Amino acid sequence: MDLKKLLTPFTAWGNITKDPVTIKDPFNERPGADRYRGFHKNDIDQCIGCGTCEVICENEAIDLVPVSDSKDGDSGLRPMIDYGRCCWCALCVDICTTNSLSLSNEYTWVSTDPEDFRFVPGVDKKDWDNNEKGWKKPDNYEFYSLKRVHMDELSPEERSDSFIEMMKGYSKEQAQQEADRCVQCGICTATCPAHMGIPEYIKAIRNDDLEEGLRILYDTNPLPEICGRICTHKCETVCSMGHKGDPISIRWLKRYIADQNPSEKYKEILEVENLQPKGKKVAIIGSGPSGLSAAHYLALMGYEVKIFEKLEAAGGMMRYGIPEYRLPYDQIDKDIDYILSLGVEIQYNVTIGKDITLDQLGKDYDAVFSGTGLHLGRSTGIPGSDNKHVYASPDLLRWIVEGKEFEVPESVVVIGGGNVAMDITRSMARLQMVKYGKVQVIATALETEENLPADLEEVVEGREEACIINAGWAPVEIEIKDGVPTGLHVVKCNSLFDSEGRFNPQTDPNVKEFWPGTMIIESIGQGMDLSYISEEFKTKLEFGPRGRVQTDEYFQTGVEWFFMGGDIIEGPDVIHGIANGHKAAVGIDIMLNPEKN
Amino acid sequence: MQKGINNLIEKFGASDLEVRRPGLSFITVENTKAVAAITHLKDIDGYTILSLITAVDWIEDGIMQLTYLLNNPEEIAEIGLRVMLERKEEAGESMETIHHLWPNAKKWQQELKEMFGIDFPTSPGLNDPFILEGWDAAPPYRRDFDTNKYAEETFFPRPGRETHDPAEHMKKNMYPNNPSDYTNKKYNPNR
Amino acid sequence: MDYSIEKFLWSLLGLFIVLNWGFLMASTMRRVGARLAGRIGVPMYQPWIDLVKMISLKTYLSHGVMYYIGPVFRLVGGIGMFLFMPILVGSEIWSNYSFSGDLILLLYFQSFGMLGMAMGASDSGSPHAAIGISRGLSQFAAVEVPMTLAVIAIAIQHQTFSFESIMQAQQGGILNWTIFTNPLASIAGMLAMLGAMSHSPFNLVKAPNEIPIGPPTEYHSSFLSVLRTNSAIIHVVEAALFMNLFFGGADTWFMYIIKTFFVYFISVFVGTVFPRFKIEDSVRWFLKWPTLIGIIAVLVAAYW
Amino acid sequence: MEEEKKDKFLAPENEIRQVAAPDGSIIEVNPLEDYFTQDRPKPYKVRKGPVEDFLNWARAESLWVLGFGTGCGSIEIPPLVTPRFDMFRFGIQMRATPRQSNVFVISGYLSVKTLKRAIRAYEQMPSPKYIVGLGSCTINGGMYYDSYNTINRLDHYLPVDAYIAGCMPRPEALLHGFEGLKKIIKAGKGHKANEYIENLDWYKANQKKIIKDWNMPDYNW
Amino acid sequence: MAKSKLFTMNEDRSLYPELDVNGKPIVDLTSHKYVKIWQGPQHPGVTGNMSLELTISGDEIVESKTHVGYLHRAFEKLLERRLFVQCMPTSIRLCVAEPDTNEYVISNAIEELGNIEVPEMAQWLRMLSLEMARLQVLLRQVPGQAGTFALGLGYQWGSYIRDLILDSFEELTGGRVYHMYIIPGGVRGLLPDGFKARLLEKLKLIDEFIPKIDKLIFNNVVFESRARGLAYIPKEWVDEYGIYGPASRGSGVSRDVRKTNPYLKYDQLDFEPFVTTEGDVYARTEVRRADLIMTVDLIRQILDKMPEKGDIKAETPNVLHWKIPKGETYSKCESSRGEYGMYFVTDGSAMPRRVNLKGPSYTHANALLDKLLINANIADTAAIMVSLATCPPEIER
Repeated sequence: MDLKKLLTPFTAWGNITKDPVTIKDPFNERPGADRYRGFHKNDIDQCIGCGTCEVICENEAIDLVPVSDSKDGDSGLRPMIDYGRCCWCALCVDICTTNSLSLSNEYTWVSTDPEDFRFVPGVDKKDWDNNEKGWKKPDNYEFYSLKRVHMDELSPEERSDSFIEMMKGYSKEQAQQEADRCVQCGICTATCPAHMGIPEYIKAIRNDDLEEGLRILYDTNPLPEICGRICTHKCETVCSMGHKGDPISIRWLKRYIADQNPSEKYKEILEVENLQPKGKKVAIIGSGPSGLSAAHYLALMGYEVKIFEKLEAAGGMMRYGIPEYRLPYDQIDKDIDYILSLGVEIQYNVTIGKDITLDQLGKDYDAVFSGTGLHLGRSTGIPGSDNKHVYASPDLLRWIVEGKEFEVPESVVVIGGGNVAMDITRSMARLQMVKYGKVQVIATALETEENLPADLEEVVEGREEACIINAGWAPVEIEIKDGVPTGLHVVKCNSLFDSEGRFNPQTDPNVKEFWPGTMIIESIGQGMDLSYISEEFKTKLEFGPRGRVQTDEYFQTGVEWFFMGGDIIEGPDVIHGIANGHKAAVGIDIMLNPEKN
Repeated sequence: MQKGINNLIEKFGASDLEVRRPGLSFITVENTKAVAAITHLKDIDGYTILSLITAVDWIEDGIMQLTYLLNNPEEIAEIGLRVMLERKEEAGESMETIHHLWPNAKKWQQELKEMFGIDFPTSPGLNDPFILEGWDAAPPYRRDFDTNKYAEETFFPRPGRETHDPAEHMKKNMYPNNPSDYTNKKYNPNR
Repeated sequence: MDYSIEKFLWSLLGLFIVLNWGFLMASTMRRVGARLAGRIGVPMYQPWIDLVKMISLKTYLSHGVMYYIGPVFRLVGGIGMFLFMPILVGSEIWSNYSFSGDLILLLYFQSFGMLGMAMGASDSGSPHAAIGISRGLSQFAAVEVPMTLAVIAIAIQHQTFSFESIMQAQQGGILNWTIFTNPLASIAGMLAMLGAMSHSPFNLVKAPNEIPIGPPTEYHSSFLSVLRTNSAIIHVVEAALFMNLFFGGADTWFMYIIKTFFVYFISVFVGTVFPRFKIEDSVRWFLKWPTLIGIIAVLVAAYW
Repeated sequence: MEEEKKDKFLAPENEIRQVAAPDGSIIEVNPLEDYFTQDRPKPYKVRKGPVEDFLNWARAESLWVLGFGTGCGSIEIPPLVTPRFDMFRFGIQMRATPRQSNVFVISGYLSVKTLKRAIRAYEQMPSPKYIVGLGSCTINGGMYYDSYNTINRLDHYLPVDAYIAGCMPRPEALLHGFEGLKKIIKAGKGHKANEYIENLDWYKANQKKIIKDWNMPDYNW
Repeated sequence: MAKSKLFTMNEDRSLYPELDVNGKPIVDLTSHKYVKIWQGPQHPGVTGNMSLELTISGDEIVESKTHVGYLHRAFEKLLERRLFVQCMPTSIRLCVAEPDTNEYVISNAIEELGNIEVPEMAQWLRMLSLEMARLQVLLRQVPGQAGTFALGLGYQWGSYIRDLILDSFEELTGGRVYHMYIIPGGVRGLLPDGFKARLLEKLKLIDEFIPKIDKLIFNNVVFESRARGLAYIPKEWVDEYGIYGPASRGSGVSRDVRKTNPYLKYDQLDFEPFVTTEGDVYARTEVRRADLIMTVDLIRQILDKMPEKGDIKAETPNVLHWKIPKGETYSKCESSRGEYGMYFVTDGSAMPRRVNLKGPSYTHANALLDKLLINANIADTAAIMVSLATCPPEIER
């Protein structure tokens, strides 16, 4: 026996002099660390109820329960967490699209009732709601890419003098990469006027099943090529990914699906070979988006559809209101040709009210849908706006499409900050570039830079093309010299709406500017032309504010067989028109087949 | 490493070589030659450690893959030997035992028998219960056994939970009459 | 011997004091051990709460008659040891029922409880209890040898088997204590005490690492409270036994408490820093060094 | 069919067999009936009054926890008996045998195989006894809600007095849980053991539904 | 004590029941010579929730059989219905004592098959968390070995320091036991402010702790007499039984994945695993003690060499629909118990096809433990199990 080894262990008794290291008050002394993953907190104002947390939770611990009304960009649902499932991994926090969810550093919850352990963070008040510490998503750490995949486009130099389509479209890799960013929450679907199955078709892109994608598109939207280019993409404004990063390029992804499917295979893909004719006829006035959409769905239901178009080509505003560099004509034709291939007839150069009366149409057909759109340019009414060199943008745009000759001046001023204003601005810039090799177009908008109604990329691209876009100026007077405008006087506009939200621009007359230009284009909105409806007929219709005809949910007017939709009812934009046309088609079917419903 | 693989290919007709990284390769051997190949690897090529035996159920292809992972501590190399068995509907695939090569192999084989239903005739204690107790359903690791379904049927999940899909919920609240429901379901029999 | 009620009551009072001192000592020792580890440890009053709680628990278990009697035997062993050993030296009131041969009786009583426990535990049917008991008995047998040798050596030295006489002989100064007058026997006795106290390294009987708790595995509620009571008594009494034999006994309750504490502390002092022996090692150990010293002590006492 | 199934899982030592008695006669032994009691347990009487309050106080201040780590939660038990958290000072101690424990900490998930042992250990504990469910798994299956081998709701098989949320609960949360349990006991509400006995049929039916080889007596005294 | 004698004792069964052809002992329980007892699952002496079926004669074990499955949660099945990122919280619960190795092996497998390059900073942080995890295990295990012989003092001291290390984990990762720090593509956060200094301060406690346990445990005559010669593993068994980590290094075979297959940035660290040839419980404890010192040193090196800043996570596909092409791999690392590996098969879907975890306990606790326990004293079972570091959840998963 080793004596040393017998005695050394006794040195442990030296510890008797040391005080205990025990935590004296274990309930308060040691709060969770700054990053501790304790109980959940949720900033419910920030949360949009996208449900991504529910999807990522591997324990199925999260349920979405309704706590408020649904509205655009907010489902009204909030996560309810079951602490009988949760494992506090905080994946839900890391993936949260709005950064609203976080964990506190509180960690004690004792209860006798197992049913207690469910709560909606943020809604059910808890002690730890105001706890600053706890797990938050670290910086430089994402579960998905926040950056939108860049779409190739023509450079400003290449595009500034041509009407060739500037956005080149996504390649397969780019589209899949962009589609990969989607968290498939479906918040966008409610906001889309046509309620397109956006997450579904994005999923189809991820799975590289573009035929399925096309089928999903045609469920709700018979003009995907067009919408894929010029849609106002309200969906992207509510996209849950837009809270932390760039929203998904939903519009470009739609375009990708439509572009990749050859038109000759459409019928096969969409399985529309055997349509059952119903033997009833529907007339459609106007071949704009709403008319085409109504025609498509009616044709699918087996109706005999005939479209009456005033102009020489179909497409309405899509063809005549949108410059070619944004929406090439062959793409319009692709969508329209497919619809016509379903058996839809179209008659051009027919003006209702002139060539054929509406009442006659009502007699000849079982139902009539009118989607005549907004073709009249509105005027600002400022001094000098009645000059003949002051144009309305719809007319100019139509002339450009029709190839009508008109004089392209060296300097142009555009009044308006919306997308149409940008279209005409950039079209004029191109024409100037062709003619003079330089650009001098000034667009002036009432709204401030941040609130410009036009899409941001339109503004950015316009500026790249050397257009000058001045935001926050109110037009005062068009200076006329020798019957020709020389420019526009503007004053600074400080605010647009008063405290009650009414349109009431406040200007500062002391800050003045003068934009020179020999052509002034007014592009502050369009008006409708209901001249084709006879006064007698009008008495049967009900008119609401701003001269719009009142319709029911299915766009049926006071006259049973007469349906109206599109820009004249809602809008103005393509996607509303499509949605209206679709719904009107359903309404027509309900009206014509009451026994089925 | 290369020597062992060459031997496998030349002597035992191994195929489908997949080099995952330097020092780790996977290769397929016919099941009749597998035990001979493993013995060769152990006794001659220096793969003296059996890292694991496991199975992968390729139910779509009708294949039950057995993987023997062998380690050569001298050359610092690992070979994953894949043996493809024909998958049977009701379990009961059969493979030769290797418990004589490593004493631990019998435990793996016992586990495979229990969890996958793969039979290793003559392996000692093969039918003794290992992990499960009183199990009377299908071998649970086979792909056709649905653990979630089994759990829900057996273990009384706590009731009272209801979730809402955001898109569906918004549709219900904001646009209950979606025209596409109408056009899809009622009028297009092809959908 | 005096069999009056008065005597009985005094003994009962002594038992009560010893019992509470036992509890207090147990929690104190646990606190000392805890402090060594850096902990605070159980509250001082924990043993009493435990006792009340154990009594308050319901029982509906039966393992047979011996199972019931086991703890009683054990308690009888403990109380018997207490009763037949004088508490304070030279005090008539606190002399308990000591008589001239009480040392012999005490050695017997030491094993009495153990045997009772053995019967009760083996009736409980738990194999762990049976293993624990077989270990306990073999270790006890081994401990008895040096213990008895030490007692014999002291008996020879003082020519008596009476506690009172041995204690009296040690009075009058610290150097009269057996530990100084007969160091060899004391060493053998103290080493045996380590075994008797059932502290590490000789606590394989109760080794919770392999046989949960050992003999009392099946005992619970009031049975366990009886065992707990007994262990409180027996720790003090065992300590008192060695105090009486080697450390001169106690002439006041204060000295009694101080000395028993220190004697008991010796076993804790050793036990805290050593792992436990396997049973064969401990038997071998007791039959080796302590026994050898004991034999020498006897020889020295007899022939010197 | 039912009989057949039962036999399939009967362990050899529990099979009915013939043994020779000391006098040489051959007798048949059915271990499950002869070696264990099949009597139904009876609930104990819950009294009221100051004495009972005092006893409840003692029960609360002396919690003896059974050292049975049923799941991963048991990793946080050692910190409780070591210097940092030291639960001894709150009168909580570990015991190695169910007979001497009155608190059973179900530390997390219970596999079916462990549940069988846990039931056995629980039934061997003297009443009044308490169960503390640790972590999500005991409440609603937690992490393993979809596993074929772990139970989802502990309260279907054993009566639970207090649940502690967490996965893993921190040691402090455990101490909180014990504090909560103490409050329950002191308030005289810690009689779930009686609830178990009163609803024994329901509990047993639930238990037998998932424990396929029920080769143990219905109640382990 | 002569170990060769003990070695032969294991082989010599002449005193004990004969074996039949299958290697099963012929034990007649009615002979009253043998008793069958179960250790576990409710038993303080087994490591975790497992049980040993022991046939004993006196205090000597004649036959032993390991029973597992009490902790079977069917991880491998559950992972087949989890997305890749969802595998993380589930898989770390495979082994509660040292979850970080699980985090690493599964992340590494996913990254390898999904072709993700982990940023350098994340690799250093991963290494730090792995070493801290090893540290906290060893702080329990080294003194815990003495605890199995009922010397709990060192364990109490070690546990205290372990709690402090867990505090550091909480600061770094937000979790005390389950850290969820390593994630496919990187890690979940940089070091918090002042973390380095605080951790280094705690490491100093370990410097003081080691001499203390040296005196208490390694210079303890009773510990030595019990641990020396106990459960001797000859060198030849290492390959045959699949023995890894400290258990193999205690028998003179140096196996350390950090050296043989350097992963992360281990090739930039300076360390040499301790090897001894004794092969008994004492040797394995010594190896673990040396590992403890080495781990402290490694953490210091990592903190020293680690860059200050950097990316913590590589860009991965959106985790909600991350699909990995068909492939298989075996990803491994060195845990405190030895080589810890995961066989990972993907089939092109968003979920793994098959995951098989191989921890050293699988081989340690099954055939090896059964063999080592024969002729051992039942008082030594706990010590033998702890010396092999058997961890039941990684056996049955």
